[in-house]
Amino acid sequence: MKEHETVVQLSIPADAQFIDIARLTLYGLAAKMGFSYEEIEDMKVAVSEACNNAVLHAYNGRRGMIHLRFEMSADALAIVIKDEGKGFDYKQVAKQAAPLSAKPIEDVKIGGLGLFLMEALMDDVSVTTADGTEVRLTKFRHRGEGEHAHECISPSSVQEQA
Amino acid sequence: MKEHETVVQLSIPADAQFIDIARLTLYGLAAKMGFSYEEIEDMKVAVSEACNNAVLHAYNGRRGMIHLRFEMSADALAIVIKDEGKGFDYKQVAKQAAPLSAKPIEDVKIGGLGLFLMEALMDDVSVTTADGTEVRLTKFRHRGEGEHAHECISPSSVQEQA
Amino acid sequence: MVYIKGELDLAAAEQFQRAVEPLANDATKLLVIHLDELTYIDSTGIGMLVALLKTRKKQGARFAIENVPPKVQRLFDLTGVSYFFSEANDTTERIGGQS
Amino acid sequence: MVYIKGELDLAAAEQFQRAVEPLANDATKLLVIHLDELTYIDSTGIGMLVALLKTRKKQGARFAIENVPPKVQRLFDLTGVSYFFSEANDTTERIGGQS
Ligand SMILES: Nc1ncnc2c1ncn2[C@@H]1O[C@H](COP(=O)(O)OP(=O)(O)O)[C@@H](O)[C@H]1O
Ligand SMILES: Nc1ncnc2c1ncn2[C@@H]1O[C@H](COP(=O)(O)OP(=O)(O)O)[C@@H](O)[C@H]1O
Repeated sequence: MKEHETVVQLSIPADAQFIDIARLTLYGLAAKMGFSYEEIEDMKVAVSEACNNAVLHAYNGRRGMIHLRFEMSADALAIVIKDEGKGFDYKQVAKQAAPLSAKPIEDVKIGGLGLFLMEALMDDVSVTTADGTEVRLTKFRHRGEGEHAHECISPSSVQEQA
Repeated sequence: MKEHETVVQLSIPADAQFIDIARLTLYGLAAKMGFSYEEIEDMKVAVSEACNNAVLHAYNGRRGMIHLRFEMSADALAIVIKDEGKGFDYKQVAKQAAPLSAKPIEDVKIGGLGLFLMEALMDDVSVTTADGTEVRLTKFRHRGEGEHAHECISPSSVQEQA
Repeated sequence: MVYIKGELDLAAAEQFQRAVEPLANDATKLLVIHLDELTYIDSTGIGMLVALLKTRKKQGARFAIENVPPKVQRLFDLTGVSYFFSEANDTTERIGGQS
Repeated sequence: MVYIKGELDLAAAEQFQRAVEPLANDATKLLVIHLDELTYIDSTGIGMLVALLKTRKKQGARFAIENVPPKVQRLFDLTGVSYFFSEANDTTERIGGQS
């Protein structure tokens, strides 16, 4: 853990039903950090794609968990999505991460958009597949100043009227 | 972990700023389980009271974490809120957990309502102070049938109109 | 008049104190707290309101809490503070406070 | 016409398939998917819509996707599916589908 970094961790079953819980937590933290609506929506999709993959590919139908780690620092939010599943050949797969091309619809293969979307929606994506799969997604804050993550919002507001 | 139990875990810094994240997660899970609006509001307050105590009393101003564990079973949601702080004499304190009595406002002492509210708002409260403090809050589902936690909601709905 | 919007919890405590303190200490004016848009309160927030009431009472200043949402009222009732708040509201009305 | 409300994600996939399949297989009727109230979609949902389009195309049946919220449109554009969806909508209009 780096200096000046605040960490929140969330573990959910590798079950499609719980991915929205990951989105809720992400939303709460990213809003607190002052990310824009669009940035938050982008991160929601990217994080969900990583979770979808853990649900679909990691455990071959066995039960397992997805561990999310939200690292908040002055200049970025990094989300690490980890499973303890079978892993995969990331280098090989990453080469194929691309949007659908304009060929006849009959020839379009569905799937393979997950990693592409993570790349497209985040500022940085890195994947480690040593012991299960660990996807690290980073979004930088485009604000310039190095202020603290906490200072920017308070959830409540008091309004006076004389 | 008991059979037929689904577990979600959340760790947040022991900092007031993050207690709303605990409420968000609680909301998402309790709604999924089919708890009513009122039941969810009650649980939100109870869980927040336990978190407030960890923030205010556990770490004497040092940094620390709060670990939440949501145990979903067919008949109940249990939330365990744990800190690794200094602990306290629960038996002693529990005796004083009571609402404010109708004495002159000048004599009313503020504080000491947290444990009382947890007791009042949840079906069961148990506290262990062996290694830090662990508060276990339980809300039963008043539905009778022993159906599975997952079956009751899907976050999406598709509506047809011919 | 003060409108409290959002969550009155531990995280909001400091901001609340800062905003309300100057008003609380002005005993010449009626202080009315409106809770219509309060989405969340717990013992921390209730404690802050009770403290405010004590401050006002000590000064003999008028104070009222209005438009309490049902779920907030429920917590006021449970914790026993409704008694003090409704007493304060009554007193305020008796000495002629208008909201 | 089908209105999709809420989140079209992995958790909703089964429910979506179950609801839409009978309609998808009825080639005689125009199938219009309305997305006004879609609050979330990701590659799973996009995949389901593309699969639906393929099914309809194979049958020579009419299909259109309408009222796409901006954030959903953005993902359609990014992933390259907008091309197929707008083509389908055009064809549907040409052969006289009314929404
Ligand atoms: N967490 C994971 N565990 C195992 N394999 C994975 C994981 N994530 C991705 N993969 C592999 O990478 C491939 C590409 O993933 P992705 O681009 O998200 O597309 P899709 O999931 O639609 O196939 C998957 O098909 C799968 O084989
Ligand atoms: N997690 C905790 N760690 C240490 N002490 C605690 C903890 N929770 C409660 N306590 C002790 O129990 C007392 C009563 O708690 P509570 O009923 O919530 O009221 P309050 O927090 O307003 O004092 C606290 O004042 C504190 O001394």
